[in-house]
Amino acid sequence: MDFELSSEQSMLKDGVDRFMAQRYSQDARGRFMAEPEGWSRDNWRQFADMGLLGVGFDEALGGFGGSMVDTMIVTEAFGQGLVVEPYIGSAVLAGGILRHSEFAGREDIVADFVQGARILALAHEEEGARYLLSHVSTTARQVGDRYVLDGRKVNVIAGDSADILFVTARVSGSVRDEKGISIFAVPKDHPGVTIEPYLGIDGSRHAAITFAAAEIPATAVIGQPGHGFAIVERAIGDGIAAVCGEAVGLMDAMLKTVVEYLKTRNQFGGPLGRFQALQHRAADMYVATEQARSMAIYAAMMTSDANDLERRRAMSFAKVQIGKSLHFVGQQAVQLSGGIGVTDEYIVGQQFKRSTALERQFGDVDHHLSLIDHLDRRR
Amino acid sequence: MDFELSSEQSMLKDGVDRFMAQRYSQDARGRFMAEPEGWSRDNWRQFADMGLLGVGFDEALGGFGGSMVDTMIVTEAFGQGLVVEPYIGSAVLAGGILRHSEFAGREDIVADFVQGARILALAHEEEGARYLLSHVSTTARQVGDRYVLDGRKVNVIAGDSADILFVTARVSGSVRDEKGISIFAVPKDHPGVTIEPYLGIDGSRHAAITFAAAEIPATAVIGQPGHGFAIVERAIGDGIAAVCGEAVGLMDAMLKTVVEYLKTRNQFGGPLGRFQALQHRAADMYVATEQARSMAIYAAMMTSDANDLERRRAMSFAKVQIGKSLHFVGQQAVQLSGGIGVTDEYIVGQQFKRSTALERQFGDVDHHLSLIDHLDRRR
Amino acid sequence: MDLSYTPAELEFREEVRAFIRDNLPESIRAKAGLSANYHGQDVRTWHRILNDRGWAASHWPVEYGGPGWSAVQRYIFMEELLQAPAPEPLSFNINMVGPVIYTFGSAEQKAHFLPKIRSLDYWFCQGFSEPGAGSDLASLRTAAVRDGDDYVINGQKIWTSTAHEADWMFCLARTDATAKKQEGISFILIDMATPGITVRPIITIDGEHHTNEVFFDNVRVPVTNRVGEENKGWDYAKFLLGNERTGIARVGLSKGRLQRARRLAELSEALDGKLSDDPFFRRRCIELEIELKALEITALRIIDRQRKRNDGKPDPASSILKLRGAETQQFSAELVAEVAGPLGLAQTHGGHVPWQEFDEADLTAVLGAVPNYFYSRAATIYGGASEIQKNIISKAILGL
Amino acid sequence: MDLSYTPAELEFREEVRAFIRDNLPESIRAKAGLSANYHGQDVRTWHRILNDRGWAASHWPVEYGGPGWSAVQRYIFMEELLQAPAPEPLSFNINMVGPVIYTFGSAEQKAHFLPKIRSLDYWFCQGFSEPGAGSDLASLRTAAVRDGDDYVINGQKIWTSTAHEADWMFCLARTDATAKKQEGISFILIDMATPGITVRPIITIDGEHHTNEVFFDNVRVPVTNRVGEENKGWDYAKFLLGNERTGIARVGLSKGRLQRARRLAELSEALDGKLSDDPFFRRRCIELEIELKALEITALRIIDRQRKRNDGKPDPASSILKLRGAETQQFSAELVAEVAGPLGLAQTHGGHVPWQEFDEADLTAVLGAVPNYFYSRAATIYGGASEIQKNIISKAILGL
Repeated sequence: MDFELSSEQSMLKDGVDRFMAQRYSQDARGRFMAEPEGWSRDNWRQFADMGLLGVGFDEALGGFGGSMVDTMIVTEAFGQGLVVEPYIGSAVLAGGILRHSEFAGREDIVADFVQGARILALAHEEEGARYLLSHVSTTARQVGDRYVLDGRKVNVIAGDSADILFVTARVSGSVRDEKGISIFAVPKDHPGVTIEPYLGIDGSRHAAITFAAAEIPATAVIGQPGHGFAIVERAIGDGIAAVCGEAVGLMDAMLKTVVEYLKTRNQFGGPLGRFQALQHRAADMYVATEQARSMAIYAAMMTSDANDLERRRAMSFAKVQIGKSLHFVGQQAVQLSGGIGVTDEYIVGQQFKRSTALERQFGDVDHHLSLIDHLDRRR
Repeated sequence: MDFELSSEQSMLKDGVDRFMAQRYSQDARGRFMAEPEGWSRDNWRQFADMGLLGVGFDEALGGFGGSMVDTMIVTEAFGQGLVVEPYIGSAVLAGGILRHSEFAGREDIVADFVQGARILALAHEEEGARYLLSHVSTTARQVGDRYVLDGRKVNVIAGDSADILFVTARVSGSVRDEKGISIFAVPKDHPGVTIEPYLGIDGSRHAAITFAAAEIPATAVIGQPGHGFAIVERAIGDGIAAVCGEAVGLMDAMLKTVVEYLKTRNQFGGPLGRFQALQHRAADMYVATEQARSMAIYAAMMTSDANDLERRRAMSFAKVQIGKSLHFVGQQAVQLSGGIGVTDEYIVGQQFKRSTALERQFGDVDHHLSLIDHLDRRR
Repeated sequence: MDLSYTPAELEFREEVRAFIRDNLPESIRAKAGLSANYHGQDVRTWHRILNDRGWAASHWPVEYGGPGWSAVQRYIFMEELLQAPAPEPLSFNINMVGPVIYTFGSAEQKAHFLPKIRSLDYWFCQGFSEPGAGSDLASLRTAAVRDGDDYVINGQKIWTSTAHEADWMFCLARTDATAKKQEGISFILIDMATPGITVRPIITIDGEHHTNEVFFDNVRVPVTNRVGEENKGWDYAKFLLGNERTGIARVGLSKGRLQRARRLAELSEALDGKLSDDPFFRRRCIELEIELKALEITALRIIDRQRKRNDGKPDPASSILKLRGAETQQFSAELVAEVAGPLGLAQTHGGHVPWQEFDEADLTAVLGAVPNYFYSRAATIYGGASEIQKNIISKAILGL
Repeated sequence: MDLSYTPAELEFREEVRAFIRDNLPESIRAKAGLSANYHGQDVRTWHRILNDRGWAASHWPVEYGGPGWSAVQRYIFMEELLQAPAPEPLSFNINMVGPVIYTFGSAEQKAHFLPKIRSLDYWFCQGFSEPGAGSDLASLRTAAVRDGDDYVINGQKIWTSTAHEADWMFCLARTDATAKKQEGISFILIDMATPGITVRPIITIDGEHHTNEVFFDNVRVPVTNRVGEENKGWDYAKFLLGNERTGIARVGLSKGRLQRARRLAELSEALDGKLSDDPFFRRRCIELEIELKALEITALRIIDRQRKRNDGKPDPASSILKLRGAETQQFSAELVAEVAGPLGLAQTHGGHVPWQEFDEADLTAVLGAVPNYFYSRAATIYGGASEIQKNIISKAILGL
């Protein structure tokens, strides 16, 4: 057992931290969000230059052979600075589809992605799914050597920026079955595909994507037709671990901001931080953050576990702890900041919105607790 | 709407409070518990003299025509002083069987009870019931003009002191059915009835009562045979309201003890009470107690509601709030008392044990939340 | 002791319900409950409808246009508005500045201001908080310096809700720079059209414009606009903050949100069927319902006690209502936001929102949910933060 | 970074498990986990079995009889004991007084005491707390006055756990009455058989005799029994309290209780079938399991960090372990008590208990449940109350 970062990992961390310190002030972040896609292509190129885009891929695939711990190092730093670039959506989620499947041309896509030459997106979530991974009502009807896709995907990260969309659609079974889901690689600007970008509550960019009799060649199917669920589940598992890292960074940043505020804000004749009730609240935030950090590490380790049941259970364990910690730390960060905490301008407000989004991403606490119980009844 | 006590109620309250102040020091309580029955017959006579035993009965029945609010005035004062006499068990629970049924000889029993001449007990709970009121596995087999009772009752308050036991037994149906339960009035020392007293975790006296082919005349049935559940449910409803009153008195007393302790205990160079984290905890205890007081009033009012569903729902509402408040106030009373709080001798330890027993009496928070949901699905 | 409403009280409740049902404009009803605050024009419209009925100033003495209601009637009225939901009469006017003027103001002030305050011809905002003085109000620094028949005011206020709608402000300003903290403060009415006043919006976490900063640069206000004695403003502010606090639990608001959560859950899929059948969701609703029942009775008990004491002083027990009331408002807002689930993650203000599955009414209900939750976090901060309420309870009630 | 145990560590865990399985006496196993504390004789018996195996003093240097384990091995060993459950080696001896003696004691003290401490020939108790000095330890008043080659000790200690079992006490006493609070205190070993010592039992809330008051009336102790320098006792006490704190989360204890709750729930009827099928019970178990997983990893992280820092100073982050560890111990004890339900309401000590339905093993499991819950409340009070832990975190880690 060893919790120390390797020297490569320390270098990676130093590099990302340096990038964040130099590039990602709150003002700069505002400018990135104001760019046409809601994030900065220039930053993305720097990610490529720093090797961040290849962290998640094996060397055999053209990546840098990092483990999920490496990805977590990146997302933790990104969480501290509220990065708006679609790193998790593109490198981890869509990247997860590449990592956990095999198909012709995969290496080329990875190579392009690692260099920053292509943006990828996973179009999976649907309106009625409410966190259930196997909910796919988008249909793929086979007609000769083509599939005809009909349906609608929402909350697609980088959906309007992506060069390639990985789209899940149902080839058989009913809406919530795990069996019968296929994944299709659909290029940008494909006929029958309409992409509508919109902003999330945290200011992040999403898209709704509609498929109206969109014809996709059968060669675009990733993995075995009808067996896409296992691939998506692994990709989302990676996404959970990455989001856990982001959440820990975010909580670190919230706690730091709040502690600084308590030390410097004077009320009733002295700094707020001398009030024991507020000190204890800050201590509770620290404990919640550290418990979350432990579970983020656990999630990162367990993404590579080959036992489906144990791996999924571990991911849900992590998401529950992270969700509870985010909930408490986020709400208390606002409370301890007082009036300024509920303004749109102050960093804590931005952080709280992001923490609320992260609480829900890939399923909230209630969902994952129910999921664990479902899995336990299967054990 | 009016929350003021009537002048009669104020007199009643003054009388009980005076009795408690004069008679019920912690030392005296220890002596009462050391008496052969675990409580003081002398106190019981004083209850009779003060009219407390008749508070719950209509004038037509030979009582003093009080409402459940009057009973609550008594139990609240009793809760403050940790009274060990079986007032709720005898006057409220067994009394409730008398109040909510009609049978020959009822007036005589009430008259005797009000004068303190007879002790009554309700023998209903069974080992496997786990709070479910309709759980009755004790059987009553009709043989001619007699019933033969077999089974076992537990947690019977005043079971070893009672002159008359009101016993529930099943004449038909399966163990958890609401239909098929009869109530029998069984005199003390009846053949086939074995009474084993024991102490509860809070030092209160209970009995287990075994019926082994005990023959009871059919004339001893109370109400319609097989329709006893409705009567028991009303009696337990009264019991819940009375326990809510006791709980509020108990919480008042715990809060008072703790606040006094915080004011007088010196640590780190001054009274503990100057620490804001402890002040806020005490404030939370106060809020929990006041919310409980509101729900105790609600329970007292709703005991007379004729709509079964609404009444049962209200009783469960009250028990949930009271249970949560007891849980918090009891645990925090111990915590804020520090080391002395976990000793057997200190009053807070005694209060905490009683509060733990009250949390469970007639069902804990989980049970009543589930029950409300059951009732709501019926509405 | 009797917890139930009298027949007369029940009849009154029916009258209020019927009035709201028949008179609340459809345009306001459609928005009702979806956003954290109503738009200014909605408040004006509805306030005036209530005023025409004689109901705008529910606890004012009859001589100033109050309806002569009992405390219980006032409580019923407010709860029915919140639960409808419909806008409340403007609190700054009715609960705050009005009572200060009819209790401490001059005859001229009463005659001029009270009718316009009641009818909302004058919309008042509150100029209390300052950047350096949040919960610690008494350390405020905005100065009003006497110059002939005027005060010349310089300084800055913050968290001035509705300053952008308001015609007037009631303001605390320091009139004696040498006095101790709470002394030397006066209570002054300021016409917002006076030169030298700048209002700068503060956008809150829900993306809305509820509140403002207000800057005073040599603003001249006639001394006759001071209410009561010079340097006694702190007493009037305490009176104002303690006045009519039994409504602060806003039980009706939370009840309305609970209804909305339950309705919305019927439209949402959970892991095993509808969310409305999920045992955890159901239990959470029941727990909130129980909390609200307890809070409602606690509020009624405090009203009853105040009625009997009748000394006009704030009851420290009303801190329970602010404390638990704010928490249940937050909890209920959070419940709606959780039901909204991933569909709540899209921004509602300004942007295009691409949801299609729900019909329009349900859709709108989902979409306000998360911003409402965001803004609900202010409930435990504004108007005496929860930490302040606990200080009050531990000191004024428990004597710690 | 690698969270998994190495093959060698896994092998070690198997070795520990097997040893416990094969060597824990059946009489101790039967009581295991049912009462909050083991009886003295059980602790002696098992401690000596472990000592014979060379495992009693797991983190002592090899030269004093330690097994030479890594921090991870020590953690595994403790967790296996707690989860078995089996008694731990006596903490007063092994974690507390032993390290003080081998770090600060004289050559004679090391030679005489360490073997007897390790073998439990000497059972030590801790004389720190006093009636006027609970969490505020430094204000203690028990005095040790120099008289020739002796100290004459007068005063009183409280919360002296196992004083009624102990042969010796390590005691803090004031050797300089004029010095400031933390100064002027010495660390003294006292033979409990010395004339003038009175031990008075304190019965705790679970009805058991765990702890005591100890009175000193002119108790003469040779000066050679002082450890380290005179008036430096506070430093040794701080060393002692900070030593080997990673085990304080007692995750294994809570895991064992969680297992017990789940097993017991299979025997209990709830509203709809077995309690073990009740969704709320199941969820509560899962939530505890998650909390324990997080706590376990946090403990391992802190061990890892201490190993790397290797400066022997207490890590303030270990306050997390005491804080959350105590809370989860309480929560798990509470869970068992709630499962016991109404059957848990009968007293278990001294009285006749009339339950019949369960078989004997299950019955016993039910019956200890509520007293265990009662005594578990001490976990957030003793050994640095939760409030003290939060003070430490906010000051030493957050700098508030």
